[in-house]
Amino acid sequence: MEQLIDWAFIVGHVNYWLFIVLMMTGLYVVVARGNLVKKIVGLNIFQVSVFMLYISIGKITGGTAPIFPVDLTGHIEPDPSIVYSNPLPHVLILTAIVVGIATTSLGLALIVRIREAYDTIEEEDILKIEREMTAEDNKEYGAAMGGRA
Amino acid sequence: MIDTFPPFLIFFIGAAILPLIPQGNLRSAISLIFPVISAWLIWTMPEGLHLSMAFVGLDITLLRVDKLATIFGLIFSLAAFLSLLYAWHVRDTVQQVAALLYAGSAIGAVFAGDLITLFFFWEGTAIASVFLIWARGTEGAYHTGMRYLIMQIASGVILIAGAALYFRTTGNVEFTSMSDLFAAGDIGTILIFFAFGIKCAFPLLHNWLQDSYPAATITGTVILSSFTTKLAVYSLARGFPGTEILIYIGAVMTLFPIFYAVIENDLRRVLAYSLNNQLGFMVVGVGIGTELALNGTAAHAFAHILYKSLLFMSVGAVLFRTGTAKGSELGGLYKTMPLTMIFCVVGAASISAFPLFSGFISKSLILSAAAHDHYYVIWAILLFASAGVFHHSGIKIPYFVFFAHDSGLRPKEAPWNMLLAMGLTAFLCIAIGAYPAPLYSLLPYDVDYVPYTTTHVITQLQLLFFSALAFTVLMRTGIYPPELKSINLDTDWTYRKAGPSVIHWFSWVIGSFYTWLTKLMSKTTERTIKRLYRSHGPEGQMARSWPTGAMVLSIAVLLGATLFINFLV
Amino acid sequence: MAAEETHHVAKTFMDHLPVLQVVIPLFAAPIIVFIGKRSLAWPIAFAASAAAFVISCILLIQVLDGGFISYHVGGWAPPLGIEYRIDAANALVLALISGIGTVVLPYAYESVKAEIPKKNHTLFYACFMLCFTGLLGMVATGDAFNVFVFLEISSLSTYVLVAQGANHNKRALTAAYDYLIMGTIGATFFIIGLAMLYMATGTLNMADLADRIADEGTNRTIRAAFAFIVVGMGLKVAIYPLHHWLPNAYTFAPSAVSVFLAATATKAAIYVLLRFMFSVFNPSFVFEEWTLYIVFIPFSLLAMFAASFVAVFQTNIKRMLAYSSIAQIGYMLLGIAMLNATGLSATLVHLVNHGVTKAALFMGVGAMMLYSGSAFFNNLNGLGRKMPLTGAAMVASGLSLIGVPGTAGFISKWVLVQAAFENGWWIIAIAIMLSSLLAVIYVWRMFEVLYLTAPDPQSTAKEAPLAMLVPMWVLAIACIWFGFDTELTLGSARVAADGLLAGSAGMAH
Amino acid sequence: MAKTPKDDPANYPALGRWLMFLDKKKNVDRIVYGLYALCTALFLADFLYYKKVYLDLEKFPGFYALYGFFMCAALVVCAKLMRRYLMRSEDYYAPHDVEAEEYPEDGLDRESVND
Repeated sequence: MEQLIDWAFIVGHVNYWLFIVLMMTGLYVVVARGNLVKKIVGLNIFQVSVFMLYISIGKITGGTAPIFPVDLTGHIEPDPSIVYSNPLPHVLILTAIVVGIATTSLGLALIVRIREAYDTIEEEDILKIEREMTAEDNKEYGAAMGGRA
Repeated sequence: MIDTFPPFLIFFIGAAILPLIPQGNLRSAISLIFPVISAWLIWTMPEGLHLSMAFVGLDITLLRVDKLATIFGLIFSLAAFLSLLYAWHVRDTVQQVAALLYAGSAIGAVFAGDLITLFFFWEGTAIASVFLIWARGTEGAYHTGMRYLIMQIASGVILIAGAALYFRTTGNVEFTSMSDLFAAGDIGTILIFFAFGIKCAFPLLHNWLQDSYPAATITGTVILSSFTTKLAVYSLARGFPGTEILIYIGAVMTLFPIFYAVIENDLRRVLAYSLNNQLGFMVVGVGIGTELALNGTAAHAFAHILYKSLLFMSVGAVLFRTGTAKGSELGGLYKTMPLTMIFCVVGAASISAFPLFSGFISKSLILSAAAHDHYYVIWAILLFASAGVFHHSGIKIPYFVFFAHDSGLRPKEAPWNMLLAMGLTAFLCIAIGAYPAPLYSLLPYDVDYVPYTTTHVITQLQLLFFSALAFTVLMRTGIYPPELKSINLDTDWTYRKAGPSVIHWFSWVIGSFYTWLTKLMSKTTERTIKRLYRSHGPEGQMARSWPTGAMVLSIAVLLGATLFINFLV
Repeated sequence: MAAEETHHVAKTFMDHLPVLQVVIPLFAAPIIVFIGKRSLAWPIAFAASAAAFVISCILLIQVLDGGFISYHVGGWAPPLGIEYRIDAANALVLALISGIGTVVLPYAYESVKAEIPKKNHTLFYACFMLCFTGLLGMVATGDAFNVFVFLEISSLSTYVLVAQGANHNKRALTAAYDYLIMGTIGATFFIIGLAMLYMATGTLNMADLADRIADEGTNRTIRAAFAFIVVGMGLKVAIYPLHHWLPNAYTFAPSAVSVFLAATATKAAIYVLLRFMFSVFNPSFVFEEWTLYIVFIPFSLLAMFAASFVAVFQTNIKRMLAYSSIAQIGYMLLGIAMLNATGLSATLVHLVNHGVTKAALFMGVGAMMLYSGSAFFNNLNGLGRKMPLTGAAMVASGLSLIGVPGTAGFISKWVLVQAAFENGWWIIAIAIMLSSLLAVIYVWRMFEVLYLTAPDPQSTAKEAPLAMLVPMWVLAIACIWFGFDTELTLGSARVAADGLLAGSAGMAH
Repeated sequence: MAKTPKDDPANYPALGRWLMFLDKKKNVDRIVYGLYALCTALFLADFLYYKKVYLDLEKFPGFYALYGFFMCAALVVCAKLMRRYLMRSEDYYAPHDVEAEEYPEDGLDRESVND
């Protein structure tokens, strides 16, 4: 390769780069943010990156919407010169989008319940409460088991 | 169909229906039926392989009938009958069911045509028999039972491991002679040998026997003494005939227990040691492996089960009436328990191989086989062991229980069922000794051995009476060690004392090292310790729920690793 | 339901079975919600799951000779249309899932009454049906994307089911939340993998994928796809470092849900993993072998020991069982990593045996929790004596968990050890035995608590209700039964393993 | 020895009463002398018949007799020496070890001792 940087390769794969950036951003938010809602947001970004990946791979250069021209009688006239985009990934990702919405809403509903139960949606506080619960259980029930095994 | 009905199933069916019958004489009577049916089934079963099937891709044969299996099956049924008669008075469902399951498993193992079936029954005998120990209900019996169970289960685990390897080598699990493979150093067969060895109480593996038999209930000991070790002898005779190392193992087995038996105070333990010694004779017979020797092993096992049960029964009857089986606390019982005394003497005469008693016509087969194959040193050891047996089982047991100094105990004679069981057994001991032809006809190979020759009778009498002379002289001169309230160390010391103390020592060393280390660390950084506690404490890292982020991170890391591997190769 | 036109001239009811067993519970869920009557919810759910069980049994019998059934949904021929493809491997898993579902429902009837507020009962059963549908669907389908859809159906409903435990302990909520985040990421990884496969081959039908990958050989896209799919599905399987969602989810979920999840959820995921590794990708690919050797073996060994040790030290019996599940999953992955027919059949047979065993154990704990209120060992003291039948069922299944001969657990471990020997992996075989010893310790602790400690004098415990006892004993007897009669489990597992190892050839049309 | 009804020889079984002659020192001595005589006779018998044996060693007159006597004596002496090293109190392993425990009362049928 004579060039140090293959610009054509980079520009030609821009949809993949964006996908990777979005995916990493999403994952990072899930990992780094302690707020449960923010985690859900991160998860959303992560999922959206996948939607983008799917949509972009269905696209064919110069392709048009995959709708066959139909004349008034309903007869299909296929024209081999027309290039169509691949509809399948788009259809698939519709399903994934629905799944994503369901996940988000369920996650948010859970957060509401967690807020009611723990009075916080900061993961650190929740973990602290849970550790205290574990420690209490351990104090109450641990002794009997400690001596054995 | 009926002629191939597996005899062990009779016992299992019996164990299932026995608890449904009201406790009492009726139940005891019904329990006696099962060994009779089993013996009849065994007697009528045609030779050959029956009930073969495929299991997990292995060829399994539930019933393999030949003469070697039949003689063991018959004596096991007979022993079960006598023991159950002896235990007529017992009103404990656990013991009754355990006894039937135990006898059934032993008989099932004897007829097992493959190692997998053998394994199932092998463990069956272990699990069923431990309840006979636990049934005594004391804390000591519980711990002893645990130790016994561990040894027995270990033997089974080793057996199944060996069977798996054997299957890898040969492609089948047929239970047949493995002597050639063993001689070639095949690891699977060595494991199987070892498993048999544990159950057969090889030297250094023997201690479970002396540990557990005296701990069981009165009737439990009688039942225990019949099956487990003889099953092991059968397995050795089946799997390793003619394996030379067995001769030396057997010789050592005959030898060392007699020393222990002389100084042991608990008479049931004395009998356990002499049981070990008698097993040695059989193991030597298996090791020689000639037709004469294997006949000797089978005949000796047959005779041995009877007279050993008889001895355990008579000591058990004394224990039943007096609450002790210690030589130091017994004596002079002949006045009130004369019948028990006579039966005990019959058992003693049989184990000592007096002419006209059963030991005489079985033990001599093995001694002759040893001499015939030019194992002179072994022969001399066996001869010494025979004299020694007479010494501790033949003289010591009856003498210290029924004669010696008067202990002042005046117990009632044993109950009728015990007397009947002992009487029947004693009758069989004498009948076999006086007229050995029927027993010889049961043996796996044809017999052309004549036990009653002038030379044999006179030399045997010389050996025995001069041993008695030695006893008398030593007794009268006061050299003979008195019966003392004590126990003697045996190999169980290694795991009951040495093991724990070594572990204690180690834990002390490691513990103090750890304390030293933590102290050192606390001096350097208190923070490190806090962190250590947090990760290793009761709510330690391994068991704690991770924050979600950390979980996700672990996914990412694993994905990275997998991708890396995939692109690398 | 339109039928496929070309292959079958006359469509009979029997021909629709592959799809019916997924569709019946799928429709049961909305029906339960629309009818909305609490009294009818349970009967409908039970009828649907029983129907699914019957269908899966019929299917299993049909494919036991090593053949397969291909069903074209909506009459669209594959690879474009969605195909349901039943062979011995997934018929076995289908039978397990639908069987456990059918057995769990009678149990749930009592346990749900005790643990979940009345107003939620209808929705609980609807969710249960959805979860059931999802698991059946992801196993039955032959279309890779369809796997994802059903995976999400089952996962979403599982999160809801786990969260129902909040009534009892609020930590169920965070457990469900964690599970949701992890599950979504796993599933998303899985569809990223699918996207890559689609990019490389242009198809999503598994059989077609297999053919094309076999034709084209490997490239980076396919390798990356493999990694994403393995890790994504591995998360659902709870492969060792990805297991952190599992203990909390199993511990805090309602008893009936714990039973169902422990017996089926991870098992269905393992099946999908198997399907992709052996049918779609070719196991002779070097990268796949290396992934198995470098990732699977160390982690499954780690799981077998680390998780078992954690189980030994637990104070809560449900948590102990959860960690033991992680360890047992280690065995199954090990069987896969052996890459031979014996190992694969060990995995499949352990999948069924462990499912049955764990379900019985969780049922026993759930029944005891009715009286003890918690699953901490201290609160279960002596309950085995007060609830003899429940206790006995737990002993039987506990022995199976250890792998005592004569129980189902022994069969799978025996086959697994045989597989290790076949490869000459002595150390692995020894490791399997050693880790079984750890199982002895934690199961023994359970026995000790149940039988050898004195019961609390104030305890009001009595024998569990019949509706709980019968399912428990059905499973406990199955634990013993499968230890002796191995024709059904090991037999079909062998057929299935041979089919899977035949690779893409087994998927050919 | 306490003279309780149970100790009364009249209450012994007939066989036991008959065996009471063993209580007398004189009778025991007689038995012992009988044993000496029997041993001498057996020793001498070795010269009176054709010994059919495998080993030359066995042909030695009175081989079995001497072997039996000396080996047994050696056995007892060795065992007695072993006691020095092996003997421990009954509580050696544990205070409730099997040997040290009384036999459980309910496992006994002792009515004859106490009444």
